[in-house]
Amino acid sequence: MHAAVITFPGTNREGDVARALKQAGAKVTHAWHADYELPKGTDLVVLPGGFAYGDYMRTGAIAARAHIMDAVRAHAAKGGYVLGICNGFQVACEAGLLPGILMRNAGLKFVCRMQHLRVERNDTAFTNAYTAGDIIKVCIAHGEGNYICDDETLKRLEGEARVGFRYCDAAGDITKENPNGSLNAIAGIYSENLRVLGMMPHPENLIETLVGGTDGKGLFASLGKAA
Amino acid sequence: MFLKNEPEITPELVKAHGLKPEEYDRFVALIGRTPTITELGIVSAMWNEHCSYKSSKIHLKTLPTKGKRVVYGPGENAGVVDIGDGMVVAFKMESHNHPSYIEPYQGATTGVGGILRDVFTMGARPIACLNALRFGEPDHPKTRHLVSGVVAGIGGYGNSFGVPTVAGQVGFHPRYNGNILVNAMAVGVAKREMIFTSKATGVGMPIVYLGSKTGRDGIHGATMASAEFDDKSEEKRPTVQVGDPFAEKLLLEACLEIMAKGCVIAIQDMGAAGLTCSAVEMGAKGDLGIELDLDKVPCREEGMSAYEMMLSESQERMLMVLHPHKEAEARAIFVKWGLDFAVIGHTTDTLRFVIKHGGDVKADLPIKELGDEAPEYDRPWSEPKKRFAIRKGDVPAPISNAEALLKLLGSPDLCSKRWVWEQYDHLILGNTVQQPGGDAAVIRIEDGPKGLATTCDVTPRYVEADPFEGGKQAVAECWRNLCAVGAEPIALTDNLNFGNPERPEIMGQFVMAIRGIGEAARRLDFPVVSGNVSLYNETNGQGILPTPTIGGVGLLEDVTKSASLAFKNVGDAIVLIGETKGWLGASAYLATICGHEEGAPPPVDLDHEFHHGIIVRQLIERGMVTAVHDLSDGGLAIGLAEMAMAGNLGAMIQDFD
Amino acid sequence: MKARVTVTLKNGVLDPQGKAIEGALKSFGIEGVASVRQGKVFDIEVETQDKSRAEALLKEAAEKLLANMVVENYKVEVVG
Amino acid sequence: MKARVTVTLKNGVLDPQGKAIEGALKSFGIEGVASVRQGKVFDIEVETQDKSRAEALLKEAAEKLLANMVVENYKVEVVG
Repeated sequence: MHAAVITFPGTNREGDVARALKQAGAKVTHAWHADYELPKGTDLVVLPGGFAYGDYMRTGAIAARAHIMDAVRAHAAKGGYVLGICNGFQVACEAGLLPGILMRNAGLKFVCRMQHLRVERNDTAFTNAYTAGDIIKVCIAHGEGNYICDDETLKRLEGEARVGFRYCDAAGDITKENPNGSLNAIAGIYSENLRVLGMMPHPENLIETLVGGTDGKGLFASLGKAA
Repeated sequence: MFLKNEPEITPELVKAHGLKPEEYDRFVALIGRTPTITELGIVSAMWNEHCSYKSSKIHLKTLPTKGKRVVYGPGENAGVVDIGDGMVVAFKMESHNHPSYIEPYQGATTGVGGILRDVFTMGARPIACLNALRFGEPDHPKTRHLVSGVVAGIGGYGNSFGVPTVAGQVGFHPRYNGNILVNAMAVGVAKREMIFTSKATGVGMPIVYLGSKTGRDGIHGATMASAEFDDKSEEKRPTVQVGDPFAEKLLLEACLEIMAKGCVIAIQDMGAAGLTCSAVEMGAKGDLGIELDLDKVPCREEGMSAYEMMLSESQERMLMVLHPHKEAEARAIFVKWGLDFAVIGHTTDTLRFVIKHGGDVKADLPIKELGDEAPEYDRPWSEPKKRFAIRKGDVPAPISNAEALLKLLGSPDLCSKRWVWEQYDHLILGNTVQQPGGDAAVIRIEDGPKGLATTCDVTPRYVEADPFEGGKQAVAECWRNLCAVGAEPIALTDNLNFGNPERPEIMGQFVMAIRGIGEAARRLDFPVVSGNVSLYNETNGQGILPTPTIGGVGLLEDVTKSASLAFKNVGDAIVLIGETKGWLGASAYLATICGHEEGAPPPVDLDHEFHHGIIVRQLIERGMVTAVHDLSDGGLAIGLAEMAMAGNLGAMIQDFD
Repeated sequence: MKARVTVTLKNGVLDPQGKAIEGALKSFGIEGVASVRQGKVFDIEVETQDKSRAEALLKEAAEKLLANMVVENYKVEVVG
Repeated sequence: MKARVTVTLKNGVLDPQGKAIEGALKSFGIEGVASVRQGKVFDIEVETQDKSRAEALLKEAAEKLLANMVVENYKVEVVG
């Protein structure tokens, strides 16, 4: 599987996600925000974590209008895979790849800690290595992770089972330990064709026991099998 | 033309620049004429406490700075220490105490931004940040505002820049009510041959201005750092320096790229007194003159005078001596990253520091003497009187030990600081092997197996009670914390925060603390490779607790073999290393439970510290221990409680007596 | 020519910051505040002296970047 | 009673956000923007119907919380 990791000015987790992809056997190339095309043969575009353009004015807003994003939208329109993590999820929403917006955390503070998630479905390219209903422990590190959308969109996301992950506690209770106030404890959502996934938590930082756990490996292993 | 329409240099103007009359006379004698206003501004920055270390230099010289691993000691932007396999670690600590009291958010952000630049200007990529914070009492009216501002500022900068903030201290004491402390530390790694210094070489080499544009930020920021605070400090609002972590991330990537492409001869970050200190030091170290044309300096405000440009402390700026044939390549890299790149002058063989602006010469000064001839004081100091010891027999227990334990665990200094460090991204870069909350943070270097341990420590109550023993204890505790995670301590940096050196008793605290630090550093083979001095931390004549923060770095050959403090298994035996003598002087128990801080602090036996450290490291290396914790504030009871809580396991302790 | 673009949240859209400010004001002992909603202002200087061209340019800037049309409204005032 | 408090950066204080927006607008081909500075607006509803009491209350709120008096200015407009 060939993954293109995009770097915007201010992106800072491109190295972390590249490491996780390589560990899962993917071929990784880095693309620059000012390029007009994606690298040849790209199966998966990754919008990594960070503070693109300093998160100024609105997280992901400026990056979402970079040249490369036209190529990313075209890639997604053709059925290509796109994974947006944290800042990448914010960029994906601002770029129209996914609905809704990530607003300031309800507690108004940046939060970095371990976080349990419930895997809502495992029949997608991103989660086939998990079991539906799995409780996994990854980490979060964000100040604007409060997922908000209008009622219409929320109904469709739930009705079409496009919620990928929900925040929960160790026992899987999704009414507990919501770190930012997201509607319905939403931590990640899919596009209609299930080929674009945006998520606030960082699976790429939980791929080794040495640094806290391996529950994040499943996502990258799934991608390895899918493409 | 020279000396055209210069304002008259009056005694009031000299005083406003923080120069004593005799210091001004010394400067006039040096240059043989009345200085221009720009020259007065330059010397006021070069000769203030912050840049010249005039009250501390003779004492700092007594500290041990050599060692088998030391590549660069104090004098460079950061200390550089060899860690084997052609790699080095660069680190330093600096304070931003006064700006943070006036504007906590920006004071903290610019503190973190400045120390990060000190590391990557050496060519090292930052891999960890730490911070030591001291605030007033929790219920003091300003404390809440200062704490939220400083913590948000540190997180706001470090998280965006993309370096994990992994360790530090947060303490509260009434003596910091009017004067908080914000000490920031950064640690970076590099290949040894990729290290750059600030020494210019070669005549006629272009001097290049890199990074963000210049504004009127923080003019007199450097001199303010040495200005005592009084209640009117709210009015005395210099234009506050504003940090831009986004610009700093671009500056990091652009600088590392031009360094890798061989464009750089010498490079220096613009810190306190911006262009002035960086340009003078760059020339003086290389025995070269510097000529600058300020018309070429990228400014973001119109009509800035030479004076303002030379003293501006706008953030995210660097100064570089460029290989001339590499100009186009270096400029293209800076354009790619959206940053300014302007040739603003060149090196000369005149040993003069010449500043031109609008066709006029605004300054023409002897570059070597500007630094070397700075005043150096051997200020009078009085030795603090020794206090008598307080033993456990001397103190009736006001409440039961069980209640005392809970009260201590809940006290502001000893309680969990998760509420602080969870606002810092401590997981980015995916190499955080041990997170905050332990004795030291442990960071893997690239893909391992090597790793670094890092921590910062000091117990200000001890230093107040006996600066010599307190100084020794700060170094010893830092050394112990590194050993406790299984790392070999290799070098330390320090941030010496003290009151007004013109008061003999404060100067006495400073001198004795440095002696203590030096003795411990020598005995533990733990050299001082960088540091910072922050004096005049005093409000309305009341000084802070003497706070020599010690920042240590240790090496783990195999990072998978680090130890943590959490109890792991039921049934493990608990072993106490070292003799328990029941010292209570200046202890957390006396302060929190008995409400006073009398008595002498526990004396530090450096031989025992050294041998205990080696034993503990060997036990960890051989996998013979499952948990290790150093005992410090609160002693054995708090130590055991922390191990139990971290491991979610209980503990049965025999009765001692 | 100077202009101001004001961007505010659409009615009904949750405003965590506004809610937190309401709480903070109470903790400062400032009573009598029913609700707070936070928005953004952009003070922009445009090179053109032609008012209508300035308005058109700022409208484009607002819809393309300054406002997220899913949750925000914007207003352009050319101050002249 | 409705009111708006507008908080803007003092002159000369660096505005990293404004700087980034200027760069972004240029790179999307929106020409003719000389400078951008970002500020905040607070749309506040107060219970009192007395204009001067409302103004006094909002002035206190601005100085104590909404504006950072070291680097920002504020303006109170009671809309009525």
